[in-house]
Amino acid sequence: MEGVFTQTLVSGILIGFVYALIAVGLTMIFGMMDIVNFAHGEYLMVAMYFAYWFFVLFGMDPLYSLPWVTVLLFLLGVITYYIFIRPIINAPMLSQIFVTFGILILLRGVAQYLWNADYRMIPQTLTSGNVSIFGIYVGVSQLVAAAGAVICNGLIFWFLKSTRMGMAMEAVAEDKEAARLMGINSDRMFALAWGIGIATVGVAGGLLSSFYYVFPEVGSNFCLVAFVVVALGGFGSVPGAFIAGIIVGLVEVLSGYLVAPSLKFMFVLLLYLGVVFIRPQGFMGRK
Amino acid sequence: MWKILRVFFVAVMVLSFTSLAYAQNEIRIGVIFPLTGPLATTGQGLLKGAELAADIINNKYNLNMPLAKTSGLPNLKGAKIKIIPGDHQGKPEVGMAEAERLITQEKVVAIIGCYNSAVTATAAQAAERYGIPFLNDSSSSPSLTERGFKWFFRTTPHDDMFSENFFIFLNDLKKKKKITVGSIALLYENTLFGADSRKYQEMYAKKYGYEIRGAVPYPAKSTQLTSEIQKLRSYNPSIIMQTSYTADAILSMKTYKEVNFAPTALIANNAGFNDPDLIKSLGRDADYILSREVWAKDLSKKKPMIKTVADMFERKAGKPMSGDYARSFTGMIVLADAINRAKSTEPAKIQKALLETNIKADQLIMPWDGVKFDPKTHQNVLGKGIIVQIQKGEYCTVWPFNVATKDVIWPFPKWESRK
Amino acid sequence: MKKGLLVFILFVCVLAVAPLFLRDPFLCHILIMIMMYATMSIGWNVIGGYAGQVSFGNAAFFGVGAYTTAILLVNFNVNPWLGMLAGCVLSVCLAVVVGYPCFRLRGHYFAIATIAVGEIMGVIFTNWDYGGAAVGIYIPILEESFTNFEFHSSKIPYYYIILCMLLVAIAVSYVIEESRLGYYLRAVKDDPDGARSLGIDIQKYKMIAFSISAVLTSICGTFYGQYVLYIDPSSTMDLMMSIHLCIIALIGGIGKLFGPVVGAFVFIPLMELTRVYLGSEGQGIDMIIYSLLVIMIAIWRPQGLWALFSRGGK
Amino acid sequence: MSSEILVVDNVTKRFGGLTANANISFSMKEGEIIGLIGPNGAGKSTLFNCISCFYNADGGRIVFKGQEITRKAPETICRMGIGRTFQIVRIFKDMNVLENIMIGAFLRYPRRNDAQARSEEVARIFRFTEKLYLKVTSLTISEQKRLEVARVFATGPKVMLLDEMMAGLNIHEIKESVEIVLRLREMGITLVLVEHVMEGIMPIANRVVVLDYGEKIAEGTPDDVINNEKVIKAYFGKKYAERRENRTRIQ
Repeated sequence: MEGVFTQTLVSGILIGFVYALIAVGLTMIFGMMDIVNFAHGEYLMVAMYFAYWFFVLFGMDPLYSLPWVTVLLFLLGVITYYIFIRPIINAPMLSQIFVTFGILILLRGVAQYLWNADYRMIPQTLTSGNVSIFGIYVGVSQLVAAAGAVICNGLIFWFLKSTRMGMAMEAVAEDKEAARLMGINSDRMFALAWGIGIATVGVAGGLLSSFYYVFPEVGSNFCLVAFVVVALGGFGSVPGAFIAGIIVGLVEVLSGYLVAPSLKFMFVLLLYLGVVFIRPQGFMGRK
Repeated sequence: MWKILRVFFVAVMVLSFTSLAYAQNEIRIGVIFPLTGPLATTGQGLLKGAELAADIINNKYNLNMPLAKTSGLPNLKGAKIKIIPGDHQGKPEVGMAEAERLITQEKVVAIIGCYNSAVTATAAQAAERYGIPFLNDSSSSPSLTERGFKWFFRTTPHDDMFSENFFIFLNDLKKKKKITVGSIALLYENTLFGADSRKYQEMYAKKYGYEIRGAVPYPAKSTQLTSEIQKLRSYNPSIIMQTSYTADAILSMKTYKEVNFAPTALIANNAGFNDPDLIKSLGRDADYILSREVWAKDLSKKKPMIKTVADMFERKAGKPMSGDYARSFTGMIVLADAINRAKSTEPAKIQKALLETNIKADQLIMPWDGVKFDPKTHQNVLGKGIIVQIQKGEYCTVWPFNVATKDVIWPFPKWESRK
Repeated sequence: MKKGLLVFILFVCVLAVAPLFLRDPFLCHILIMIMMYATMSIGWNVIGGYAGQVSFGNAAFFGVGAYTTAILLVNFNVNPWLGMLAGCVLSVCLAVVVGYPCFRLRGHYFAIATIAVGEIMGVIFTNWDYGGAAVGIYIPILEESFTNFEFHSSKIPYYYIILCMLLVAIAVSYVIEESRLGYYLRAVKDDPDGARSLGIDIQKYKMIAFSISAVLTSICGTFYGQYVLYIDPSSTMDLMMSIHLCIIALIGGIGKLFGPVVGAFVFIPLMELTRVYLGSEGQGIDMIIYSLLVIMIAIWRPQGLWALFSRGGK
Repeated sequence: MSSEILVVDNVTKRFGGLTANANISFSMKEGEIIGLIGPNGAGKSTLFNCISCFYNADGGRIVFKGQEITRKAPETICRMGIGRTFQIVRIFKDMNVLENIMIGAFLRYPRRNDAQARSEEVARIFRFTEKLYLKVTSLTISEQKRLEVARVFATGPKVMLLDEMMAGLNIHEIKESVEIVLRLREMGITLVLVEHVMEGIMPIANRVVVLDYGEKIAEGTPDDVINNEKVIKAYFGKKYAERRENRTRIQ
């Protein structure tokens, strides 16, 4: 039976990587513009639907359609910025919250209108089935999803830290006006932030679609977890979100297995409240 | 900009205070299901089932079913059934509000609904208050018929009987098929539906002398069920009895395969496991699941009428018929038959006619012995459950053995032994 | 202020008289729901509008109110009105226990912390067997009377009870606005450090606002329990309800006395109507309309509709 | 010692490695005006915040009318009678002039009508009577600063700490500010002014405390301080100080 415990541990880490990937986009958008995107879960749902339709219409396995899904979500992110977000850049926090909340309901309504409410899933993919490593059985698609998450996080971290565009985005995050004085067009930076932020959740959606069902409200399952991960890791900190994602995944799975499955989400929330009361800006966030 | 919004606002207020005019000779029946929200896909199917029944009643079809051969209700000068849909979104207070709206504003003569047991409870209460017959076609929580309501009738058997069926089935397996049956563990969604099922499963396990190693509740809409299934595995049971709606049914099957856990048998309490989406999503991984059911297409070998109705439903709804949709279909037939016999839409007369209902087994698409309501609890006493097994992507009846079309495949094959 | 007072008196008279003309129970139900949500949104406005602390956990107070009354009634046969008082006391305790640590947080952190608290309360009540766990509680159908807080023959008594609750909420909100508490809350919202330098203990005043918000929400919880006669965790402690309370205040006008009332009169009928007329096809059209309205208001009219009606509002 | 209303005793404040205030001590009698001057970064604002308890001093004690207040919260010491203004004006933007003052008045007058009456009186003293219902964002900088002082005055303080009240004002506005400070003193209020505007502070200050690099380098009447070598060096740099010394010796 000891295999069962390690197996739970492994699957906790794997799902933790996926949480991290979902949270990275959210923390990037917040880091740049102090806006919490309540509709983040719904973009995940849209990405999963795209991956599903690529499979059904063109027979493309989610791994092959991943680049397409990411590009589509990047465009969706940029469009969202120019239509909905730009008018409220300097609006009070409450208006920002309700625009993103409005987008949440809008995406859900459109999804229900176009693809109705049935549960859909990609039955057979390249990564179906499981593999056993040292006696632990692990779903291949979870492994691939975790690997994808790590790669994507790494890319984003590298992009922000060492490319010209990335550093410009960091600058705008630090101080909008100062960055503008340096000739950085903050408007384009924000569009880029939304594009990349939503693109990362697109990658997460593409990876998730190989082992998780999709229906118009699937976003809400992941949305709250993403918030907790971002707040735990510290708003605006990409590495923070990455570490916090793994921790949340572990806490959820282990508390579910060791204590009581129906209380697992409560432990995640208690962990979050505990950390935030001691360090309000989370692990690595700015004050 | 603000001109438009103000106009829109005024329109909203006016619209909400007008009551609708309606045609004369039609029998208005309210149908309340979860048309939006997490159970929208089931709700839409239930509505299509009721609509198919209304269509058969309103037009001539040669089916050995009450009111099929005639168009409309003959005793009421051929009046047509008109379905007024209501969406309760899975919320008890919305169910109550919809029931009141249909009764007071839409002037319905009777109501069918609500699938979610908690919503049926409040909606039935509203109908009781206004003295309007409420026919419950698909809620399985036993408490609904224990509240002594005068206007509440239920055609479908409830969990009390379904749970007992599981253990009669296990006993039959032991006696007739000489299969050894080991210990049991329960996995159920932490909602009214799941909690009720667990209570009865534990009660009957004790009564029939089966050992329940443990019961694992899980929160609805989980992002992953690994910890639950691993905890289940730690009890190392031979049989798993599961109660889940569609989303978690799919996720749990995927997780069983992932962690390579295959019990000797997986017995499900209907709901998610009988949703056509399950087979569509899981493909061959759904094979060998045993589930309690009230209807199965392969029963048409003994009753061809079932196949014709099932095909009509598939054409109409775009997805195969399932136990739930068959029950909403049957609910409408039973109600229409009662109204026809009552020769009036007057509530008290419909109630009396419902109490005298005695539809024969061969007139139903269900494997029941007929429809007859217990005078005190108004529960259909002739209801029966069957057990189906998914074999090669199809639901096949495997119990009771006299009705079964396929033999039970036992035990549940290991994941790697499947192709 | 004269014009505002006139409008208010007219508004109360219309509401008081309405049930006599209105025979249709469903419209009566909609009005009851409007007034209930308006009362709760006024409660939310005290903490979210006046004190500027956006809370997404107010549904927890609604749940505590409903559950306290129901448990006391079912298990100890305590009269629902006493149960309501007990509910208020427990809600205030919850507000203090939650408020103390949460108020050290600001902006998004506070909002998300309240979401976390709301969800924790939901999980606790879903797994608390004594409180009916996921099965919920059926409130016994007693003999119809004011003391039993149950009326079966008609909705009119419920209508007048919730109307009184709404008027109490408006009165409380008015008194707050005109008193030191109201000014201090506005100061705390505008500039916390500035407020501290003038001798305002911001934690204490936020706590007072949160407690008042808890009481106003809790009495509606009791009302809901006695009205629907069945409560379960998902219908009483749902995150969406907390968010609706904010939307209603936002639509009507945040931090304004009549904001939540106007907001409720626009938002609740819209929700009911889109569900009734558009929802049944299940096409999600109702969601699309409702979301576009929320976005439009959030972008172009943050002061809310109330400003629209009275040219700049209070 | 008994008439000492406020005693700052060896106050030290460190931010990580940087020592912003090192063992600063001075005391104040009732009704005095103390000037707190020094070049930028000398630790004036830090000391100011320590006294008003927005920062808690790491070492030393602050005693107000015999009671130690080093560890107290800003709101508590305001209730005890120490009011302060901010370097960057912190007025309530969503409120008008009267409401701003009322927030201060509410501390001593819980009932709204009394607070309003008191505020109208304070507004008369600070010449805001015609502007009572104006949105504060429409006021000039000097009016906003004056409003902030009026607001603190409304809390009925014994001691008032004014942080660079005259910065950024023209000559006429500085004269107005000086008048206000003098009138406050007539009303028996002890004042500590952090200032750079020498022509504003020097004529009215009873005593001046000079800080440089976190240390008190001089204290005394304005005349002593002006001629103090260390002060000149601190302000005008070593080279100028030496040249000035040679010249005076040559004269």
